[in-house]
Amino acid sequence: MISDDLLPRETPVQLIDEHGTAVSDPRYAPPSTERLVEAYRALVQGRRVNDQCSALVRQGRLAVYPSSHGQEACQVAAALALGDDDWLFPTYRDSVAVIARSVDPAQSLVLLRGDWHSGYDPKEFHVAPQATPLATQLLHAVGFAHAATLRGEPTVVLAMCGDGATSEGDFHEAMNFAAVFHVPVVFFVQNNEFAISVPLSRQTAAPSLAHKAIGYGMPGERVDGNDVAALLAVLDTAVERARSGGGPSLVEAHTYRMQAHTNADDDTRYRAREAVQAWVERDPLTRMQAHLRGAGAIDDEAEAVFAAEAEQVATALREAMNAEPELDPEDLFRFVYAERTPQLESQWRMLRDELDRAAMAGTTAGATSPGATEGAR
Amino acid sequence: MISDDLLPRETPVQLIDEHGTAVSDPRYAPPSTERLVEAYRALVQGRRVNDQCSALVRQGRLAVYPSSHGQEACQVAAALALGDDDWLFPTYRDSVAVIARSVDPAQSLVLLRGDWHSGYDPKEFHVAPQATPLATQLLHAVGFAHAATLRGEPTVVLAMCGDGATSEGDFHEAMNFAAVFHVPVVFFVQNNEFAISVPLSRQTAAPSLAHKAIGYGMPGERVDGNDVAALLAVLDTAVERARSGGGPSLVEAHTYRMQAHTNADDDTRYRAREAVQAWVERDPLTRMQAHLRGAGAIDDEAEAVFAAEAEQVATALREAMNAEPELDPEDLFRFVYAERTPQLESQWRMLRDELDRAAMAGTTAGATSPGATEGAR
Amino acid sequence: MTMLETRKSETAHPARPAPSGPPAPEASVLTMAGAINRALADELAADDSVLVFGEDVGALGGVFRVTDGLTARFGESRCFDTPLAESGIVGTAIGMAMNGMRPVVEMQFDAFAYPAFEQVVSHAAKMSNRTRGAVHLPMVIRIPFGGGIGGVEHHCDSSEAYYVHTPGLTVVCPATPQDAYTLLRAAIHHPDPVVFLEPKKLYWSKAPVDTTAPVDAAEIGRARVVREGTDATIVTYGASVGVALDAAAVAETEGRSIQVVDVRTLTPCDDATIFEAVRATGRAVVVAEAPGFASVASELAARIGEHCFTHLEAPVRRVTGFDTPFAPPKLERHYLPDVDRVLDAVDSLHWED
Amino acid sequence: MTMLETRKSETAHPARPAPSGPPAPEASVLTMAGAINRALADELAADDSVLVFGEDVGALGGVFRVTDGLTARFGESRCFDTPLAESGIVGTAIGMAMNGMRPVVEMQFDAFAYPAFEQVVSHAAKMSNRTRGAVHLPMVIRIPFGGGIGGVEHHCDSSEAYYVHTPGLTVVCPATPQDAYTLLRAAIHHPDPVVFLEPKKLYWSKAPVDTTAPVDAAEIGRARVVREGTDATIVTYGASVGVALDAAAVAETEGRSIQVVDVRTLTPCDDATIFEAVRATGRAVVVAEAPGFASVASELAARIGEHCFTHLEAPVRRVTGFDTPFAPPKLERHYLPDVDRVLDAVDSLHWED
Ligand SMILES: Cc1ncc(C[n+]2csc(CCOP(=O)(O)OP(=O)(O)O)c2C)c(N)n1
Ligand SMILES: Cc1ncc(C[n+]2csc(CCOP(=O)(O)OP(=O)(O)O)c2C)c(N)n1
Ligand SMILES: [Mg+2]
Ligand SMILES: [Mg+2]
Repeated sequence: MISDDLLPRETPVQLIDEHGTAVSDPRYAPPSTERLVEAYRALVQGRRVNDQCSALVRQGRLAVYPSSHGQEACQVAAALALGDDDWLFPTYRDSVAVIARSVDPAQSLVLLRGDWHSGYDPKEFHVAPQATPLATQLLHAVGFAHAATLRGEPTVVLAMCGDGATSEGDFHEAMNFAAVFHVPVVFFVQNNEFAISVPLSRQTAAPSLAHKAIGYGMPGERVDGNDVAALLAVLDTAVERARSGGGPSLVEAHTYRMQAHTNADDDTRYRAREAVQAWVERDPLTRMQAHLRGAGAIDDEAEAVFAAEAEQVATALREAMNAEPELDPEDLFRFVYAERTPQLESQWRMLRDELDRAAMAGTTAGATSPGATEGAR
Repeated sequence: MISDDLLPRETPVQLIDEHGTAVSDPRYAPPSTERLVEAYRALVQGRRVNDQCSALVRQGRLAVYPSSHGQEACQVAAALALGDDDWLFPTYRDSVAVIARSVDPAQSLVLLRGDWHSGYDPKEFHVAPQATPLATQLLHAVGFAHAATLRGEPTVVLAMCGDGATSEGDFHEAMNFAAVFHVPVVFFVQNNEFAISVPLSRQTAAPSLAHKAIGYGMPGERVDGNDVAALLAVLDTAVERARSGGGPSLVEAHTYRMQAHTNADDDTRYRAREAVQAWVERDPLTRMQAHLRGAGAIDDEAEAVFAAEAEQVATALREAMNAEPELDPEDLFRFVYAERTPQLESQWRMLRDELDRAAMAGTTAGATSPGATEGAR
Repeated sequence: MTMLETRKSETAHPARPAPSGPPAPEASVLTMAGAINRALADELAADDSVLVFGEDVGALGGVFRVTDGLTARFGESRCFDTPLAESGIVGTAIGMAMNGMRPVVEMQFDAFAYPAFEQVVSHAAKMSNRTRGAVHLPMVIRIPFGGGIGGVEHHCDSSEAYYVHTPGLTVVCPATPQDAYTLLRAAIHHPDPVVFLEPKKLYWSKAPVDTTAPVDAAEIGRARVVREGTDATIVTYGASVGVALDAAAVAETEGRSIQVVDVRTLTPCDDATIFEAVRATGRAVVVAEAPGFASVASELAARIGEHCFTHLEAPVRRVTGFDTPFAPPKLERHYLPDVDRVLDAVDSLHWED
Repeated sequence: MTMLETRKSETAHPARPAPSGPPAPEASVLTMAGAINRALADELAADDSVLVFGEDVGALGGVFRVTDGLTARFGESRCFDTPLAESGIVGTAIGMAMNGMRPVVEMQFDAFAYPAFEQVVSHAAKMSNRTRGAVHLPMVIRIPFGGGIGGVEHHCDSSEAYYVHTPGLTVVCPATPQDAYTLLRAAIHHPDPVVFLEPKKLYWSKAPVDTTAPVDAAEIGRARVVREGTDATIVTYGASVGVALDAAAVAETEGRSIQVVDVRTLTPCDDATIFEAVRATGRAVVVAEAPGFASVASELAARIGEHCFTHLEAPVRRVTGFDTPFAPPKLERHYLPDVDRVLDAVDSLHWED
């Protein structure tokens, strides 16, 4: 019966266990050691970026940061599973994946810093803008892949979302459109057990999120989300299936959000410290480190190189975030339409006039606070 | 593994085959002959109502009618599976089910006749207004059932939708909310193979619609939608599960839309006559008739009684539809809010004033055609 | 359900010539539905990246037959049916537009576009702005809108206010077969998302349509005076243009000269044409089917009030749908702005002064 | 993502006394968030059919802490988290209201209410009308709205125009902690669906709140003059009320006496109070954060223009958000109507005449 192929396994695919020991799997061969070293390097960098960003928030240089600390294996695998011409459709939490797709970290943080709504050119990096409205980007991913298919291009699209986002109607519609049109999309759900404060048990009563796949006629797979080897193996397979005309699939990664939803969140209100603590042992970095050390693939020297590289990225990021970019208020009107409408032109003239008057009155450029107002008038 | 219980069978449950022969089933006992006779009687009436309504459309007495001709077994079973205190949440195509819940046929047709948006008091019959925006009513059903559960009432809610409607986001959200809150709802999908012109294969790539259930953690079942015995058995079980705290379930009935989507539709554009013809043999009425005749449960006399009853209903319906009810334009303003707002009051005054002037000018009540205008001024 | 009273409407709405001058010799007489079909076909033929999809647009040709024959002519990959999910339709159209296509999607009826609201408002409207213009979305969302066809609940909404209020959208509404053709082609060429509102009531209205003129991007954003007049100006769009013209004809018999402006593009608004027209007469009535509160009619009245203040002899009057849900078929004639109601509004324009 | 700059806002918005007279002796000083929390608690305590649900409203107490402590006090069955699906939240609330409950649901941010749009517009707004009043839906949809908190994209929309344009909805917007308390209780008692818009910027503004007065249903639909003045009238609501009062204070130092009307209920609109206020001064400015095109501000301007025409010395001016997507945090100060912009509008009211 067809459905059996579509159901996920009872336990998530794992290729390297929590102690770094390889586990053999009947279906998935482990990635090459070379690839794992590359992944580990990206993990180290991803962790460093996450922690740097959290620090920047504490210092007030970044408005908000939804950290993927603890989920770096998912982030890295999502980026590495794709070829250069493939596209990634990430969410607000996927900055590390975006950076791993070689977007400049500072550009990737433009949204969270508050300078603009997105900071990189999607077409340059083949990375869609990080999506905030949950699950909406999954449909964009499906349409994007559909367009590629219609033109006969081999593009594969990997679309990310969280466990909470699977409850949205758009998740359903995206899965269904993808399956009906048989388009090359890999739906990659990072099940980190929480949607802000809401635990998975309040999100679904399903045996697993991957069990949703059969309802669309696509295969679902579950994978240890803190095992970058397993993630790479499973995502590689899914990407390969998609590329070779095998259609979409759903991959659910079991991981855990180690920090609060964002810096603004207080996760002590809804989860016990011990629950979080239990996942420290499953950390994706220490596990891969132990494995690669055990395999003799990395040594102190290699680690020092990786750490130094990561530190460089962090330093560059810090510096970029400490510089205060000159923002142009006219930008508010520049990109709403390809051609500025007469209404927007006149609204900009009004603002420019205000700014000119404020400048003449010696106040700083920009609309002014009530106190400064009187002077300006 | 839990999931096995949640998957539907490979073939739909059938208790009486196309020739009227009983088929034994490992899980579902056949309903009592008494119940089947009652169902047959309702089938005869439902068919008569469907055909009467189609005739009324041809005669211009009804604006539009989406017929459930061929789907009467589903309609009847949905109504009979519920107790008096249970609630039905039907769609535009489910007039026969609504009538089988003892709503006056003429009242049930108010929407389709164009007099008002709905014609019966939902609270009197425990039937929600027939829903037009697809899948939206499924959420109402879930909330309704949730409220009952919170108050400790034993209400079960049966919510209907078509195969096409399962593609909407609201279907997904309703299934998920129902499962997470474990509420007593039976989702009853009439898979009639078409959503207007779009065939099932364009709606889903899933092995069956019932395979969606496992993705929410509820059981899914498939049933022959033209076998009222199987439908009753399966729906009874689902209703009983819901009532006894077993939570929601999804029942997919395999049936066929024998006529065009509505009278306004031209189904020759998208399906072959032979495809339709093939389903004539699976007609829900002839099958049950053969079965009950074979079992000696009905005879010519009983059939004549049923036919006469159905004819009475049709006659009453015809008469009601031929009478032109007096519609009150003030109704436009009466029910928008519990208390009429000052704005609506002044808008009504404007309309009333127009009507008064038109009446004085001797034209018929109501806003007037351009020709009549001049006279009225 | 799909309520198709095409037969009814076919006769109810007399042909009215396209207001853009005398038809070219090449012009053929088309219904508005036919003109839209022709525009789609011409764009599908001209540009491989144009795609048409939605519910029942394939074999059936759409419930209004607007896409009739397109799948047969251009194949399943250019014009196709989707699963029944409007957010899915608009959301995937966004993805297609991100990837070089020019999707033209159909919402079956206005109220059935609401499930797509988040995709329209939070993405279609904002993607260009979000990406600093790096990602434009050249897509068209066709929405049959308005009443006048005896449709049941949810089949006659006038939802334009929701779209015009949303920055980033361009909202277009033709009132003639010619404009339907001209504006739809321009909309498909437009670099930004266009909500293209098709007055259902006019689908079977007929007029000569010139399909030979080159596509003119500037047609979007251009209002048009469709009847000259000196005493008062009616500003309107869509199916109400016909009502306004009928009212103007009646007013003429009463000695009043009424100018009629067809707005054509709701956003961006052609202030210049509208203000000039109103200033010339000093009196204005805005007519639209939608509920009046916070509507396009409100905006037109407010702008005219603000920018033509010193020219106005009377308050700007609005004739709109009531602030109630759309009427059931049998009461719809009371709901829709009609000639009488427009004339009453004209009468109220402080003529005694 | 959830962008919570509560610390920032906490200090930015000085307390402003409730305009409804001197606080009763029982009044305690509450933030607006606290006042809403109190109203919810008081209603949960008073009426078993009141339920509170939405995303993160349970253990977390909502991302703005508005539902803080309600689950602990009233239990999981009275205040609970739902799966993450807004159409699901509103759709099930409709079903609950059909079955005797009075659900109060929270949309986490304004833009995240859009997935529920169809349920709001096609059902919540129309159920009573559809059923000839047989089925009323006493439900409240709470939506934190507007900017001023440095929120990123999708977290600062002002979406009121979409709701006020929809017949069947009642739309309420408090500007003070007292009104938040008073109006929310009235909204929960209201027989029809109420969209309750909570200005995010004011969540941490503090003022004395009297929680002892009996619930007064008539508070809904009642505007209020919150500052007397004789030269011009500012008509506004929500967070802009504070801007208007600040502008009026500055104007006073310049010798101009500005009246300020807080509309409080956007639909139904309290024409009587608004028109009386405008007629008294002969000049009007409407202030609101939302993009101006086809907005609440348009409606107010259009109505005032129509009904106060002969009293107006100058065109009604609108000070609104630009017709662009909401600005990113670092540019938001340019986007939002501020004191200067309001004063410029006042300056333009033809004083030379
Ligand atoms: C449509 C929509 N509703 C609500 C929100 C507010 N919100 C932001 S993140 C979030 C939780 C998301 O959880 P999940 O999908 O599991 O992703 P995670 O944050 O765990 O990565 C919520 C409710 C949103 N961004 N979009
Ligand atoms: C949200 C929404 N979108 C579109 C429509 C228009 N429409 C009415 S019926 C229909 C097909 C429904 O198919 P299905 O769910 O299979 O039910 P059936 O008509 O076969 O009973 C469509 C597209 C609608 N009513 N609601
Ligand atoms: Mg999560
Ligand atoms: Mg169907």
